[in-house]
Order: sequence, then C-alpha cells, then structure tokens
Amino acid sequence: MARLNMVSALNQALDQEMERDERVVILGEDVGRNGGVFRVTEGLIDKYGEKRVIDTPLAEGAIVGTAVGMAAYGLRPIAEIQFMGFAPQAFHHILIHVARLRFRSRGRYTAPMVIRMPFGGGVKALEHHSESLEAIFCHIPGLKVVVPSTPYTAKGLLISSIRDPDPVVFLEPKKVYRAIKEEVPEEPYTLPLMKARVVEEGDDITVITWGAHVRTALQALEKMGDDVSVEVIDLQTLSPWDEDAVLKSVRKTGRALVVQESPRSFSAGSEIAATISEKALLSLEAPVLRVSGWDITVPLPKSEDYYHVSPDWVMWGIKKVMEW
Amino acid sequence: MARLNMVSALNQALDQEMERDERVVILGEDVGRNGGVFRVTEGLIDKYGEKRVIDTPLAEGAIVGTAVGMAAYGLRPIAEIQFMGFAPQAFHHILIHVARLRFRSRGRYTAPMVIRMPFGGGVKALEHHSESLEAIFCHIPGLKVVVPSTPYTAKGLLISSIRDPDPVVFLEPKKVYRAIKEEVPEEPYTLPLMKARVVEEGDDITVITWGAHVRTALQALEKMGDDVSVEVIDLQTLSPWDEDAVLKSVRKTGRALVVQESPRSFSAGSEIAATISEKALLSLEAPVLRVSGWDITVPLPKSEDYYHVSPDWVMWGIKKVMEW
Amino acid sequence: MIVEKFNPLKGEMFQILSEEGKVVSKEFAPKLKEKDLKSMYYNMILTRVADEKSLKLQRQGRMGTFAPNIGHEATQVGSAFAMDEKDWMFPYFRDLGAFITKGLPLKNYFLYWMGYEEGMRIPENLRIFTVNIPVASHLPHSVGFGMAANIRKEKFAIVSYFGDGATSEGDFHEALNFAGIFKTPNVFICVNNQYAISVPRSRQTASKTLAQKALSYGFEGIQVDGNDILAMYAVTREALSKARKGNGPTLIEAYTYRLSDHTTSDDARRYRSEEEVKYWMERDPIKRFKIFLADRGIWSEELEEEFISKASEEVAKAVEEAEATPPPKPDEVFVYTYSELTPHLEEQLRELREILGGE
Amino acid sequence: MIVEKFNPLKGEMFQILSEEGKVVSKEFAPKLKEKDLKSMYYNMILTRVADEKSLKLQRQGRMGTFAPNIGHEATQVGSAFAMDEKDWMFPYFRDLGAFITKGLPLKNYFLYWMGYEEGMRIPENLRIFTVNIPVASHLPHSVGFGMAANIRKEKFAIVSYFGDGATSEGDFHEALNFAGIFKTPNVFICVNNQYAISVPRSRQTASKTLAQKALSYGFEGIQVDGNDILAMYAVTREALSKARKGNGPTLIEAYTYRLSDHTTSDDARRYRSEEEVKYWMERDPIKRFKIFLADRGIWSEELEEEFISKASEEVAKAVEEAEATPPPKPDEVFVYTYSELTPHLEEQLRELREILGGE
Ligand SMILES: Cc1ncc(C[n+]2csc(CCOP(=O)(O)OP(=O)(O)O)c2C)c(N)n1
Ligand SMILES: Cc1ncc(C[n+]2csc(CCOP(=O)(O)OP(=O)(O)O)c2C)c(N)n1
Ligand SMILES: [Mg+2]
Ligand SMILES: [Mg+2]
Repeated sequence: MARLNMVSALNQALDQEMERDERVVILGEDVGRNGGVFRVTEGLIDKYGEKRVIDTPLAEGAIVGTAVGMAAYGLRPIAEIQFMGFAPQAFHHILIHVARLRFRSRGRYTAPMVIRMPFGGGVKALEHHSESLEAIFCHIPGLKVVVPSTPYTAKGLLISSIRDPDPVVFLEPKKVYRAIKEEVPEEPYTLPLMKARVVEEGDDITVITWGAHVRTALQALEKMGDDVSVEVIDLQTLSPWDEDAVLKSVRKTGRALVVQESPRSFSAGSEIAATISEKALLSLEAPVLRVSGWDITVPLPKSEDYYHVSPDWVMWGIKKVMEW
Repeated sequence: MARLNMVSALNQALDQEMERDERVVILGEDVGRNGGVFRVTEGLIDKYGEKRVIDTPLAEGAIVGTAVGMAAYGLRPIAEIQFMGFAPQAFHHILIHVARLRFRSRGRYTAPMVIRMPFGGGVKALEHHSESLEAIFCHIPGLKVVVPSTPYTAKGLLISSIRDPDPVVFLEPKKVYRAIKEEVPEEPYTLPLMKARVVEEGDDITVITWGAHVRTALQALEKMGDDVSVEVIDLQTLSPWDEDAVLKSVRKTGRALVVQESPRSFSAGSEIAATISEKALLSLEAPVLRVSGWDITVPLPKSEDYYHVSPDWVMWGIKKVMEW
Repeated sequence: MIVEKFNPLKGEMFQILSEEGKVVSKEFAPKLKEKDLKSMYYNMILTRVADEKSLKLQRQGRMGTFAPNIGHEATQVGSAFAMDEKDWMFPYFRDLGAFITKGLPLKNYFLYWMGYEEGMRIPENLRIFTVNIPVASHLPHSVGFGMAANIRKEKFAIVSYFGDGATSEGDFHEALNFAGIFKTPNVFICVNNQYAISVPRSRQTASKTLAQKALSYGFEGIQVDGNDILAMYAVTREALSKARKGNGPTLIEAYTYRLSDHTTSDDARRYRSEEEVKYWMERDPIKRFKIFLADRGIWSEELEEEFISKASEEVAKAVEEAEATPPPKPDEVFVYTYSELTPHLEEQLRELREILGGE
Repeated sequence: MIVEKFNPLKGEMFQILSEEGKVVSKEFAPKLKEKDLKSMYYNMILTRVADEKSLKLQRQGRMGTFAPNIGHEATQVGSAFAMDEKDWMFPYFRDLGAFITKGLPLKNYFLYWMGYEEGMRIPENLRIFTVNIPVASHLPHSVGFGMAANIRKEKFAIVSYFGDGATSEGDFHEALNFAGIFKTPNVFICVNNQYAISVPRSRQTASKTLAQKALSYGFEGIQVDGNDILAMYAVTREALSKARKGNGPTLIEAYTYRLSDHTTSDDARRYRSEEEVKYWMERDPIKRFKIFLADRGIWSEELEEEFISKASEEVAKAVEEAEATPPPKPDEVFVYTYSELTPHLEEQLRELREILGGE
C-alpha cells in the first residue's frame, strides 16, 4: 500500500473510475493539458483523450450547465470548478437544475454528476481563493455535499460520489491537498455517503467537524494532552448529514463543539448545533458552541490568521464548553 | 391616513425616496413601462423618466452588476429581481461584489444599494416562482437581509434600506402583496433595521417568524384561542438579526418555535434555534422546534399545500413545544 | 445551402411564403407530401385550439398562469416537423406547437400547467426535455447533450427553443460559445417575438439582428420569417442535417410576433399599441399557410371544419383526463428529491403525515 | 476614424509600428511630444522592473502568488496613457503598467500582492477601481459607471481591462450588451495574450477574432497589435473621445502574448512550446518601442541606464515601504464588513481578542 497525499488519492480515484466506466468524463478549466491547477487531473488526458478529459472555455456556468446535459443524457460527468470562490458563477445551474432535475421531471431525467472544487484557506491565497461556502450548498435539497478530510477517505468518498445516482458537490480542502500522506489501497474502494466517521473516541465532549479542520481538531487534542477525553467526529457528508452518529455521541458525552471554517451565522454549524440542541436537549450539560470563521470576508494573507481556526482556537472552545 | 396594501406601500416608499434623493434610480426587468410584473414600480417612469427608472435587458447578473457600479459611483440604485427564483443568476455579483466591495477596497468604494425581490409561495405559482432562499443571503457577511411582513412595515423598512449605507437584500413576501391592507402614513418614515418587532405579547412560548408567516402565525393564534399565551416576534431584519429581542422573549417564555417557509435544514431557522439554544439554554423548558417547509423543491400548485406552512401547522408546532 | 444565401449582417431574411401566401424562393421550397402539409396544418390548428381552451380554463380557475402561443404556430410546428424521432428537443415555456409535433401527449401539457409535476414526466420514448422556466438556462444543457453525442459518436441533433429576451442572459452566451468550440450538433431556435414581457426587442440588444450573434461563436446564423411554416421547416431541416453530419451548430432567428399577452397574468396593452398588434394579426401564420394550401387545392372549408372539430375533441379529451387525475399524495413531493428517501426526509414525511392526520 | 478602417471580420489588425519598429500607418500615428514618448517608455521599463522584482520577492517568500505582466507593457501603458485624469480605469489582475501609468503608487500594488487589503484602498484622487480577481465580473460594474455617467450627464469615459479568457464568461456578454443598449462611455480592452492559464485562445472561442464579438452588441470592435504601444495609444484615445462624446462603447482586442507564466504558481512549459515563446520574445513590446525611439534620436544607452536605475530605486522604495507596513490589527478585518460594527460582529471581535489574548 502506498502512502499518498490527497491530490494523488483523488487522481487515483478519478483514473480508476474512468477506467472502469466509460461514461465518466471530466470537464473544467485547465483540467486537461495542464492537469488542473492543483494537478488533481494530471495525466488523465493522456490516458483517456480529449473527448473524456475536456478543457473548457472559461465559464463556470456552462461547465456545470453542460455537465447537467451530459448527465441527463447518460454520462457521468465530473465538473471541476477551479476554486470554490468561482462556483457562484454556476450557482443557478447548481440550484435550479443539478439539484432539481429529478424532481422536475418526476424521475425521467436525473443528474448523476460530481462537482469537484477545492475550498477553504489558510494557505496564503488570493482573494476569493479561500472560501468555505458549504452552508449554501447544504441548504439546497437534492444535492449531496461531501467533504473528505484525508487521502484515504478522499479516494473512497470520491469513488462513491461518482457512482452515486444523485448529484454530489465534492469539496476538497486545499489545505490538506499536500499536507498529509497516509496509506491508500491501490485497488478502488468506496466509503458510504451520508455517514460520519468517529476519528477519535472520547467521553467528555464531542467535537464535530469536517474537511481541513478534522486535522486542526486532532492537532488541538495533541496539544491538550489527556485532561479532557474528546470524541472527534468527521462528518464526511455534510448534507444530508449523519444525525444519528452525532446524536449518539453527544448523548454519551453530553457536550458538543462544532468546529468549522466558514462564517458562523447561518452556517452548517448552525444546523448541527440546532439539531443537537433540539434532539439531545436533555443530554446536554452545556450549550453547543461553534468555533468558526467570523462573519466577515476571508481576509488576505497578512491577516488570515485572524480568520482561520487554529488548534489553539479549538482548545479554547473545548475549554469553554467544558467549563460552562 | 390611507389604508394601503403592501404593493402600494412599497410604491409610495419608492416614489418618495426618488423624489427626495435624485441619486435613487430603479433598474430591472419590466420595471418601467410595465410598472413591474407586480406593479410595485407603477407610474414611476412617468414621473422620473427613463434615466431613473430603467427597463433593462433580461439579465439578472448585469442588473445587479451594473447596480454595483452605479452604487460605487455614488448613485443609490434599487435593483429589482423579478422573482427570487432568478436571483441565483446574479448570485456571484451579490456574494463577491455587493457584499464585499467595502471590505475589498478598505472603504474606498461601497455599494449602498437595495436588491428587491418578491419571494415565497402559496399563491399557485409556476416552478421557481415560490422560492424562500433567504438563508443563503443571510450567510453572506456584508449584506443586510430585510423582510417586511405588513404594508406599514414594508414602507418604513424600504425607506430605511434605501437610505442605509450598506447593501440590503429586500425580500417582499408576495403572498402578502395584496392580501392585507392597513393604515400607512402618507409622509415618509423609517423603521430601524436590525430590529425585531413584538407583534403579539405572550408568556408561554415565543414564535419567531418573518415575512408572510407573521400572518400565518397570527391566524394560528386566532384559531387557537386563549389556552396558550403566545409571543410572536417578527424579525424584520433577518441578517444581522436582533438576537437581543429574541433572547429576551425566550428568557421570559422558556419556549420557542421558529416558523419559516424555506426548507428546514441549514436554514435561517437553524441559526435562530442554534443561537437560542446556545445563549438561553438554561431558560429553555423544551427544545426549540422549527415548523417549516421540507427539504424538497417547492412543489407545483397541486401539491403546494403539502409544502407551505399553514395556521394549522403552526398550531401543531406550538402544541408540540408546549406538551414536550 | 440556405444559410449561406441569407446574411443577417445585410439584413437578409429567409422566406418561402410571402405574406400573401405565395412561394417566393422556389429554390428552397421543401418537397412535402400532401399528407405532411395537412399534418402540419392540423398541428397548427391543434395548437391554436389548445391555446384557446387553456385561456378559458385559466379564466375559470381550472388552470394556472400560463404562456399562450398564439402567433408562434409556424415557428413551432415548422421547426419541430423537421426533427427526426432521434433528435432531441429542448423546449422553453412557450412551445406548445413543438411539443405537439414532437409527440408529447396533450394531457401532459395540461397536467403541467394545471400544477402537476407529473406533466413533465416525459414519456420514455420521446426525446423531449422538460419545460424550462428560467430563461436561457436550458441552453447549456442542450449543448451538454451535443457534447455527449460527440463523445459517444452518436448521430442525432438537438433543437433548443428560446426567446429574444433569452439572448441577453449569460447562459445564452456561454452555451453558444461551448457549442462553437465543441462543434456540437445543436440547432438554436431563437423565437424573436419582439418582446420579453414588456421589453421590446430594440431594448433587448443593440445588435441589428439576433441571428448575427452566431458570428461571435464561429458558426452560422440566419434570420427567418417565423410566420412562414415552410421557411421554418426548410431551414431547420438543413441545420439539423448539418448538425448530424458533424458540421456544427446553427443559430436560427425566427422573426415572429406574440399575438397574445405574455402570460395570463400580463396585460400587453400596457406596453404596445393596437395598431402594432393589428399589423401582426394580419400576418397570422395560420392564415398564411391556409392560403398556400388553398392555392394547392389542399385546403377547403370542410377540411378546416374537420380539423377544428377533431382538434377540439383531442383537447377536450386531454383536459378531461388531466382533470380526472387525482391530486398527488404527500410522498410524491418527497420521493423525487434523491434516488432514495433519505433518513431526514423520511422523518419529515412522517411529520407531514402527522400534521395532516391531525387536521 | 481608425475603427472604421480595420474590419475584424476581414482579419484586419491595426498597427502603427511594424515588428521592426517602423511606422506603417502614418495616417494614424499620434503626435506625441518627446516628453510623452519618454514617459511612456519609462513606464514600460518601470513595469518590467517592478515585475522582475516581484518575481524575486515571490521566490523569497516576501510576496504571495501573483500574476506577472511581462509582454503586456505596450498594451497596458499605451492604453492607460490615453486616459484623462477624469476617466475611470477598471483593472483586472494583470494590469501593472496601466496602474502605474494611471498613477497608482507602487506601494499600493506591492501591499496588495503581499496580502494587505490596504493596498486596494485606492487613493481618493485616483479614478481607479480595485483589482478584480473573478474573471470578467468587473465588466458589469464598469458599465454601471457608464450608466451613471449618462444619468448624471457627466463627461468621462471608462476603460476596463480583461483577458481573452474573460470573453467566455456570461458577465462579458451581459455587460457588453448593456453597454450597447445604454450607449455607455465604455472602452473595453481585451488583452488577448493567447492563453487563459493553459487554455489557448483557439480553444476559448470559435470566433475568428475577439474584436468581432462587438457586432453582437451593436458597437464597433477592432483588433490592434497589442505589442505596439503607439497603436494602443491611438486607438484607445479615439475610443475614449468617442465615448465621451456620447457615441457609445468600443471593444478593443489587444493582440499580444504573455511572456511569463500565468502566475507564480504556474508552469507554462506544461502547455506551450519553447519555439512559440521564442517567437514572441523576439516581438518584445519594449524592444519595438526602443527601436522607434532610437530612430527618432530619443533613445540612448544613457537614457536606458538612467531609466532602469530610476525605476529600480522607485521599486526598491515602494517595496521597502510596503514591507515596513505593520501587520493589520484584528479589528481591521471586522470594521469594513458594514458601515458600522454590528452587535454580532462586536461580540465576535471580543471573542477573537479573548482567543488571541489567551495564547
Ligand atoms: C432567468 C429568468 N429571469 C426572469 C424570468 C421572468 N420571465 C419569464 S418570461 C420572461 C420574458 C422572456 O422573454 P423571451 O425570452 O423573449 O421569451 P417570450 O416570453 O417572449 O417567448 C421573463 C423576464 C425568468 N423566467 N427567468
Ligand atoms: C470566474 C473565474 N474563474 C476562474 C478563475 C481562475 N483563473 C484566474 S486567471 C484565469 C485565466 C484568465 O485568463 P485571461 O482572461 O485570458 O487573462 P490572463 O490571465 O491571460 O491575463 C483563471 C481561469 C478566476 N479568477 N475567475
Ligand atoms: Mg420574446
Ligand atoms: Mg489570456
């Protein structure tokens, strides 16, 4: 088993699915000759040709829009949006069509497709290159929103997403892309969608997170030592999310902290906090807090550390919930 | 004082602000000659001319995008999106520019503008004509999201929104447009943004709602009689919302129900429920519930009653919280 | 090739039947059998009858807001008649004649506008996409079909319909640009009916014609008399055959007029003059084709009556069936959200049932 | 009028200086004083020097990812030199020469690319909009300025810059369509540098030129040799004056080449050949202008050295100032969200301070 980073794991997933199923095609800006600006699609055009790895003109709306057509026709398109900050240009297609085609046509047409996009920041990026807009996609019925946090889960979740009959918005935490390596089986494998993963078991508090902040949470745990026994849950699929897993954990620990990168208000964390508070109220020994980005635009590199949750912030949050 | 419906009250607000401040201009599809498909801009082109009441080509992106330019230049544009279901076409401008221009330019440029749009359903409308996407706008830092519920508040809130130095997404519940009349002062007046309004005082439970469902809630109260003493709060500004008013009420009643039209998950109601549960945990005698639309596409007229919250649903929700 | 002969930049418009119903471009006149000509005429009549019935139903509250087609029959029927069964049709929201011609059961049409999603469950054997309400947003989808055809090396063409207003949307531009780059088998039919609700064509874009916009995308555009069913048929047929041969897309601007209100919620008198409407009433596409058919000895009073009564029956039957359709059940609004009902939707459906049961 | 003489549909491209630096269209050659010619040349040099410094800083980790301008100096400086102080400039993300020429302090530029929002607080007296990262999305804003100018009856023009890739976005289309309809005083300068990251111009659109896209919007488009600073100056000047007179917008396609990588994160060798780059290296716009200046006796070795050392000093000073700028304080990321700090942001700021203080 090779130790791969997330970029390689994703590349392997794409490669193997294209090999396995000739309906799978990739389209997007610079995904062909250039292999994608993050190199996730590297080498695929040489192997599968221009017809299946499609360098498109610069237009996110049409990338997603034509993918809807391909999917409805019977292909399995994987559309790459170069950065999440440019997904809004395709937002009407995602909301109005990707998510609703099945509903609108009473199942005659469907849009089984994956919209991949790197997201999140903390990597000294340009404006609009550090967005965490997941809450917006999560609010759209008909979409599945999947967020891997490690190379291993990235491969399995991407394969599952490609094979899923429903459209998947697949968010790739770019801070993780090359930051960690882990053992990734060579052969294709799937991981279930809509299922969370307990990353770390614990009894005192449940930390619920996803994407890059799974790592941040683990780093916090390392720094903290053993005083508090923390259960860390990686949601993996953010919508529809795995309520059962979260509630089960919180009923055990009695305390919960959501750690997320996006602005706090009207966020994914709000939904999680609301649902825990609604359904596990009697188990709660403290309010559910959210450690998160602030309700501001993600700042440029010189001030990005004021925005991005660090292990210390997580520790602060855990402490706050524990001491409540 | 005349009894006006919401359409007339809004029309009066627009008229008076155009009269008062020649920087105010209106643009959108069919807003001129036709007076808007809901007639909110009726008569304004005759009074203020084609230069200030601008019939645009059919392109929501450019309607908002050019309004950003006008606002940055020093005008006070009011952009009309014909139906909220077509706002996604302008979403990138709203997210990337309207909300961020001040931040991006460190205050050198700002976008004081109003984006008006009719929203919500329950009026036997076509596909995409019954949307409640407010949660998405609420999640965007830099925007104010304002939702009137009555003719009187509509006029005052619209005038405040036009005069506000920040961009406002102004959501007009089309179910209310012509449904109720009330006394509306002839002279211009403002109502504070970011302030909720207690519509009905009560002691047993707080119902938090906005837009068309303020009326639904009141109808429920009427049907219910005096068994339960319900406090009804109309948020008016949905983001940034008036936490203090809501928390004060819930600390008094100990119970809360959010009533909203949009899908439930990752919704505006989630934020409100999460915040109440976080900040008023010890006051809560029951979990905060959400009576809302389901996590589905708003159905066409023949099944819309399965989607839209009715007074009976609100009663059901109140009962559920009270009996918990 | 027709498209080579009519240059939109020079303001040339393709026509076969003059306004008086005479053949003016013999060279391009299609050779259609009497049976086909009759069938085209019948579809025009059927469209008109269904439209008029819909207006009545709407007024009686038996149908919701809808977009009438009166004046568009030649554009719709002529172009759709040129399609093969294997060709795909991407409609917009004002496409009754094309639907009928392509074979959509009228019942589906009525169901949809009566407010049943069921109406847009297009029968499996028909290559018709669902109605598209958000202006121009179906154009990228239709180009996606074209890209799929190329990828799969399948030989079919795709017709997408849209209005003059649609040309202003970013989607129009992005879709046609992709079509040009990927040389897809698309035929774009822009139904220029002179208005987008109240906004006149001259306010929609400063370009002289809509057809010339094709130049931006590296393929041909042509302006066609959209009230001339033979011209619409001929030009669409040519474009479809070009598309199927792999020679890329075509933009057809069908120059016509909306004789009715925009929708039943609209009052067109607010923004256009009686004279203008009268001018176009005289150019009714059905009347024009009738003269042509009469000149050939195909049309007669009896035929007209027969067609009208047959159409009325068809329509009545479709309406009856549609109205007899039971209202959807609660689960129907849930089950088409995902391929399977998710746990949270199951829970919500239970809640809905509880609420409804409690009433 | 230049635009009337060069028809993009016929593949005609406007040029004043041939590749050998000779004047080929005397008729249109601008009458510029020696002082101005020198100033233009200096700005080209300054742009190049600042660019090369930036590349060094980036490699040393003193600057973030940024988009170099090498090869674009004629397009940028020539066009910006044609602007009046009252004219507005809407930059995209690769516009250093235009920034410099329009007067933006270099310090601002460095601040921005070093990661300070402060860099885009454009000094009050300058009519420059902020850098625009999302491709093409600033075009509607610039048209909004044009609409405002018309509404207010003010006489200024607006130049917006964007790349060849930008022409594929819906925003390009919608903006230019509005400009055509409202006859705004906009000058759209499309910097066709043959690539959008790795995607070649031929893959971006099937239209023969980008300039001809103006036909879709009812105004003129022209293709210009973007490596010819005099042509860029002359054509922009004409378009600006047309705009200010109320005669509507113009689309200028500046035909040039990006000699560098797309950004410092890019490796252009992955998608283009050495020969191609070499071909264009020989057409370096600075070299061409130098020959012209030398022919006139304006350029000399001493002048060159003087300019380079002056430019280097300017750049060094700006970098020094930028690097001496203290890091932003926590409140700076909060206070520009709304006109006033809202209660919830106050609370969050307190929380941030608490977290930071606790470290
Ligand atoms: C994206 C979008 N914006 C606005 C609307 C509202 N609307 C419905 S039809 C219409 C005008 C369409 O005009 P045109 O494209 O010319 O088609 P026509 O109705 O004339 O057939 C408008 C603005 C819509 N359906 N979609
Ligand atoms: C809307 C949007 N999509 C994608 C990107 C990522 N991106 C940055 S520059 C670029 C290529 C731009 O090409 P072009 O317009 O030709 O300008 P150039 O970089 O060549 O000067 C892309 C795809 C972006 N910034 N904005
Ligand atoms: Mg029209
Ligand atoms: Mg380029």
